Amino acid sequence: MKKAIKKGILGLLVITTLTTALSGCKGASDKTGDENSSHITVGIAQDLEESLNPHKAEAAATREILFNVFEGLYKPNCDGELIPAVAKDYHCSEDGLAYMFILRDNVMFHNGNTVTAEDVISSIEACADTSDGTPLIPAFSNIKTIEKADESTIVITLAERDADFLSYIASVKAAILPAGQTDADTNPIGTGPYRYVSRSVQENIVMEKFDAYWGDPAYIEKVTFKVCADPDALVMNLNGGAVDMMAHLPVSQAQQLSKDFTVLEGTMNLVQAMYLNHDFAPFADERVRQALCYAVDKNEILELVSDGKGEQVGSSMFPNFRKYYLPSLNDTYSYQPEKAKQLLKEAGYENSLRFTVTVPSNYPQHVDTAQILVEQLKEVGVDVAIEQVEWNTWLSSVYSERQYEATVVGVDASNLTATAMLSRFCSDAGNNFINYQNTAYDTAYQAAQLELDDAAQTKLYQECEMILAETAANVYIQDLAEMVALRDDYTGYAFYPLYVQDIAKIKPVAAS
Amino acid sequence: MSLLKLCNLSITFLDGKEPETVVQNLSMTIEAGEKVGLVGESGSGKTISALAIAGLLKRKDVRIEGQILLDGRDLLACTDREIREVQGKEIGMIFQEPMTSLNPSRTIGWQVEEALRLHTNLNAEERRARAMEALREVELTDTERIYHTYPHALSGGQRQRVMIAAAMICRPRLLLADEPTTALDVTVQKQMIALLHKLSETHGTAILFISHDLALVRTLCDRMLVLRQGKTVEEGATEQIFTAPQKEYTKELLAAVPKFERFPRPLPQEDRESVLQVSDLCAYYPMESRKLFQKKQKKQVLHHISFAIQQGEIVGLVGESGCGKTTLAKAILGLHRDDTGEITHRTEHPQMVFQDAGSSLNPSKTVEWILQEPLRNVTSMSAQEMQERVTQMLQLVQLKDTLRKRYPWQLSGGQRQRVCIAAALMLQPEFLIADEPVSALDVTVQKQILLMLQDIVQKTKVSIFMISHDLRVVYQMCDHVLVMKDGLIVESGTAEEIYRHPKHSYTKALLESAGAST
Amino acid sequence: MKYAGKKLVSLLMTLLFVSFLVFWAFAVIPGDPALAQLGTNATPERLEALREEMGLNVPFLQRYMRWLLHFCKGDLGQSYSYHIPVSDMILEKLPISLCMTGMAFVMVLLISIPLGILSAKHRGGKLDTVICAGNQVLMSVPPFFSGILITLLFGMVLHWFTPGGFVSMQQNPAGFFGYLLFPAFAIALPKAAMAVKTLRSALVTELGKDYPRTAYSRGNTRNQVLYGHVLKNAMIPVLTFFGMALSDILTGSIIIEQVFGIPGIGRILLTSIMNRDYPVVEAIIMLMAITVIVVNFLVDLLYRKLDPQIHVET
Amino acid sequence: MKRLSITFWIGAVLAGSILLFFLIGCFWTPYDPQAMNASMKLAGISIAHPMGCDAFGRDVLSRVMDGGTSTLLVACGTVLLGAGLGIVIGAISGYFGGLADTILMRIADALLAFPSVLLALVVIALLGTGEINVILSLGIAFAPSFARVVRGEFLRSRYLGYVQAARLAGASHARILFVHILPNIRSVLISAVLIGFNNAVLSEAALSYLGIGVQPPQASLGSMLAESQTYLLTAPSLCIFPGVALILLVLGFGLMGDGLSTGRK
Repeated sequence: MKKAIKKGILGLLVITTLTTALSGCKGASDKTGDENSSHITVGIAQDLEESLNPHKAEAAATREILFNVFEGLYKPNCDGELIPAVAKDYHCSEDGLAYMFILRDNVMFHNGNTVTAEDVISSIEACADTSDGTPLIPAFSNIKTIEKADESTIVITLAERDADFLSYIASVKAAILPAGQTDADTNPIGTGPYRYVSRSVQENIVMEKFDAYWGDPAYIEKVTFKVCADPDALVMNLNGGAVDMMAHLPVSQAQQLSKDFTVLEGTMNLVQAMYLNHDFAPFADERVRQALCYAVDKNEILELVSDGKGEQVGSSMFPNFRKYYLPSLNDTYSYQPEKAKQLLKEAGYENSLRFTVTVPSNYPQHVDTAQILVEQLKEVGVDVAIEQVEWNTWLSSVYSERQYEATVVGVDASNLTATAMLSRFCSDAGNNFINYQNTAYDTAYQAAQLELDDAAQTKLYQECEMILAETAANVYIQDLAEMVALRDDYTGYAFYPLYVQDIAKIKPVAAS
Repeated sequence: MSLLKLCNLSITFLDGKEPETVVQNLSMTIEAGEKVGLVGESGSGKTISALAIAGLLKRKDVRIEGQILLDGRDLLACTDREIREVQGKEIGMIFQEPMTSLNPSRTIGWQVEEALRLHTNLNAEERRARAMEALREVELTDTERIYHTYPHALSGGQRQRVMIAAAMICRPRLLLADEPTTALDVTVQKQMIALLHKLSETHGTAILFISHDLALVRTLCDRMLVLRQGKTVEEGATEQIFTAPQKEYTKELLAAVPKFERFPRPLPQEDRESVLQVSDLCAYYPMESRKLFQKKQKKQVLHHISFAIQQGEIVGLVGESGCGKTTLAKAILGLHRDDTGEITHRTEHPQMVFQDAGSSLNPSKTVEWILQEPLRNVTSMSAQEMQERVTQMLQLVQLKDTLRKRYPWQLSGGQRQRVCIAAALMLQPEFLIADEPVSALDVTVQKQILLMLQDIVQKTKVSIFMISHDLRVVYQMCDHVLVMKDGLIVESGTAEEIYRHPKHSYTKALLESAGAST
Repeated sequence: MKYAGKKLVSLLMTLLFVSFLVFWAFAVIPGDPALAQLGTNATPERLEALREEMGLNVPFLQRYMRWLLHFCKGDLGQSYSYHIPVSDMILEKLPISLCMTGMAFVMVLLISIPLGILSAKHRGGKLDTVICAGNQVLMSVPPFFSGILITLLFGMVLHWFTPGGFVSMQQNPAGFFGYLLFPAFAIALPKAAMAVKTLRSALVTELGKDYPRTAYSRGNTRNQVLYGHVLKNAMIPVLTFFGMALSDILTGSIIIEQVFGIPGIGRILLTSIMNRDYPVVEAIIMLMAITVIVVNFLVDLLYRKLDPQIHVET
Repeated sequence: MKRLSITFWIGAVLAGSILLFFLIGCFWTPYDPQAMNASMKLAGISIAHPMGCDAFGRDVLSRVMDGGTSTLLVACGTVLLGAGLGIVIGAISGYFGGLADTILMRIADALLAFPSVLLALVVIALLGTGEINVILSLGIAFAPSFARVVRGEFLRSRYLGYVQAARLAGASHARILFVHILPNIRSVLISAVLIGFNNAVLSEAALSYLGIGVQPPQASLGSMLAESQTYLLTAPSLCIFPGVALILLVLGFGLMGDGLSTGRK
């Protein structure tokens, strides 16, 4: 009798596990059914591991998601132009110091309140607050006053002229938040086309279409940003149907996708290079740096890392920054191993140069590139060792403390200004992690900053780029190819020159 | 018709390289209510035969030929199901080691009742009543507690009683008792024999009593069989065999039984130095206190022990299990930490020969390595010298020199004990402690080892402190004897004094159980 | 009572030791939570300000004491990265890890006990050989490898589940359990193989003892001896293994979480270490240490239940 | 003397052939294991490249042969250190018991709960990078589990007759622990070592991400396995060959261990 009961329980257990298994399958397949049209699951490679308050958002990965929730007075479009957002227009004074923003009427926050001039002022002030030393947006230290002209007009006065001011205003970091909100770190309330619903740490972030959005409404009702931390499981997640869209895919993974996907090709908008620490004795010698540039075959790197996709770069500016980008610089150093050997010999490093290249291990493309560099430099008698480090060690040892010899990373722009790419090479820049010292560069950059005329300013910035190229500041390689996989049920993905995933533009195929 | 009849029973093991026949053409009968003894040394096939009768040898690698007729029905021809009907119901069996033969994780009650559960339709209440009755019948007191307790909480004697109760609970007509008393103290042995006798008389149960202890067989059995290497040597009424053995082997066996006779040895001289002096020794065991911050409590196991051993002397310590014999040995050797009193001995490295030679030899080392180990640790001899010492020592313990490269598991029990003795003598100590050195061995081997020890004492002038529960062995060997009970030495004196004129009632009881005729 | 008291003291000792170790580790390794937050936008002034704000500028020992004080009060602090209370974060993720562990453990039991018994029962036979060989192979396969194989087989070929299609329990309980079945299986396989081996050898040892013979002599069938007598005794060494396996699964399923995209405790731990988010790391490690010790304690208790002899020995 | 079972010999042949394969890799490989060739990127199995080529066009056969050695080195070192530490700690803990046991086992518990990633980061921070430090950090991480296994065995052994006999023979505690008892628990140790070996191979790959361990482009079986996952669907051979080499090696040792423990008696 006792035994019979035991057997019964066991049977029940087996049946329950079986039924849950079966219903589990059903649950999963349901998702890819009818609801599909109004829901999209977007894969993100890492969780937003910081505050959800856009003012404090430092990581590109956070900003590109928060772009859907927040807007500044202006915002960038996919062509890199700045378009009105919370403000409907602006006027700049003759001397370029006073900016008058006219607010759009009836822009609603996601909590149902209308955006007021107070909200705008408090948001800009928060970003410009200097009590911690540097303000959250460093360029805002230039702001002298923020004044409310009337209920829908804000006047911001600058201390010095700054041609890039509108670009800063248009970044996600300068987003408009409700005044007096205390829980902005965990409960983002913005004015964007999508409304934050919930988050689950390391799992997902859910957003819903904001019905009271002032502009073109989004097409898709609900977006789930799903954390897919294992890059190797990613392809299976996409092919298996758990994820509908994924940006920043390396070419190798995009190639394994099933035919249910449209793979869009773009670039990552960064400058991948072997950045050299000029304080490391051999790299203080320009000939050594140039030799390294001559020894590197960019074509082979592109071929091996991304099947020939991606764009070569020759200085610290990426192609999508069309205004400043100089394609000619790509050929400053063509692949000439003999010349490289010659230069090394001249510099006294014939077959005796050895250094370590530190690579952040969470970026497989950089690690791959480093591996190829090692092989290529071996050809000219340079002995390179790779040392992988995790990201925070990289930040601390390489970026902050500058304790390294060379590193392969990509440097991106946090906003649409040349400054974002070029300021770091000024001799005294706090983030000049390569210890670049060049008075010609400093002069040119200084001049560009003060130049009022746009065309002349652009010329000066380009001169900076040329100096970087000619002095072989770093071994410039490429703007990495990035693939965006979009399930065929959707269309409308737009590439931005910045880190942005604009979900509002994506529409279900059936609806288009 | 006989209750049990074996016709030409042959048992062959097939698992080795070559088939090995362990029982050959064994024929015997047991009538209802009859008590038959089956004697022989280890390896004689007596246990195997009993297992075959009980139906416990049905394995692929064992071939059984002949017939085992129970009430005329051939058990070998029965199906497994039919055999199971007989097991526990018609044939009960008890084993040598009551500790390991009882399931450690089941209550006594559960195990005693098991046969009832299997063979009757009694309900739980009735089974319980029967089990209680059975426990009382085997003369256990406090049956209520025992019913609910586990084997480890019982003494050896109690366990064997439980085994008997469990085997007898279905009133089998045949009880197979395989060395049921070997592991027990002498006083308990005697009680056990009496119990078996009583049960056989009251229930008319036939008993097949398997033992190497001829004296016990004599007290219990009506008839007996002597087995040697799987063959019957002699069969007949017990008394007849004891008084007039026909076969040479039987005579040899009888002669080897320890008797109350002293081995001839020269009288020790009087003016000898003492090699060990123990005075006022007390020893304690820690007790786990129940509460967190309670002070640790101790249990005293040795009470003010004092004695001395002279050079070349053999001193015996007798007492029953649990009386503190082993603790005393450990205290002398310095293996027991918590003691008071004074122990003086002149030997730097006192040695001990353990009861279980099997486990006291490191299984992963060769004989040679084991023998050299004390030399390596204590002396600075060269390899050559150590080799020579090993050779000498192997000679002394009468082992062939070829055994030096063997591992312990490749030796017989007697050989292992010789190796142990040799290892203890390697450092040429002035005295050594021998804890039950022969109790696990066959009588003939026992005698050889004891004689060898005598010889060694003669040759090396070593003193031996010999612990044993077998009074006959102690009497044979020792000059002086200490009698111990509950951690106290109740009597001491020369062997002759103690055995001829015991003063303490406990000594008398011991001697009586051992069958000494004073 | 005394036993429980002793255990409690040693638990506290361990916790104190391990928490200090973690704190010390964070003091030693490069990077800190402030730098992790600011990333490449860090400037010395902002870094300094943020460090001040996070309370990182006080000496390490003082910081530890402060943390310890809060911990003793039951306050686990706030995550530096997520700006939410650590306790909320853990409470949200714990059920996932617990469910997965539970399922994996039940699978280990369901697979290993019958197979171990079967193998021991037919020891030396063909079935035994097959099971033993299978065991050896399963033990040789690296865990993440088997994870991938399971994903490929059940996810991509058989379509029994959607790889990466994890849903939370609140969203869809059936889907949640259905999904966890597969990672649990991946975790369970090698453990089950080892458990079969342990159980088999324990059973064979027990079957070779005297008391099964006694049981046979009373007329028990093979199965009655196996289940009624031997199994309980054989479980004693196996229990130790199960205990270790349980703590192992609880603390060491990070790889499987990664392969199957499950946001469990292991993943939080890993990312928190990478982000230098030490309030979270401390809390999780405390949790793991407590679990390891509690499991050990439970095993001890069960031991006592199974093996009556332990009562007198301690 | 002892007759070794057939299982042992099957295991020996398996492990032996893989080891031989790696050994050859020390002196000779068909191609330079690090030479890249864009035109052979992800090339399939061919006569020229019996195991195909990886994403950089490197010959997989050469890399398996070359990587096996470094893997073996790290894994053996780790197991040696881990088992060594574990044996010492477990032996002391089990044999002496008491306070030493309590303290050592609490430390082991603490280490078990301490994440190995963090441990590795600490080792890098304190000692810098390098292969020796992988061994160090993994060895420390593995020690507690060895210690637990060993402790149980010593606990059981300390009351056995031969241990007492050894004390009487004048052997020091250290000698009793490591000369007398240790050889008798080898079957338990062997299986623990095998499991440790497998874990070490994989952990090495994980640690190289943190900056210690075998750094690319140098091959190791673990890192080859990790890298190959990206191409699992398009080039499964990248995963299969190093995987099979690893499984066969561990299986071989496993069978040897099994054969050793059953072949006796």
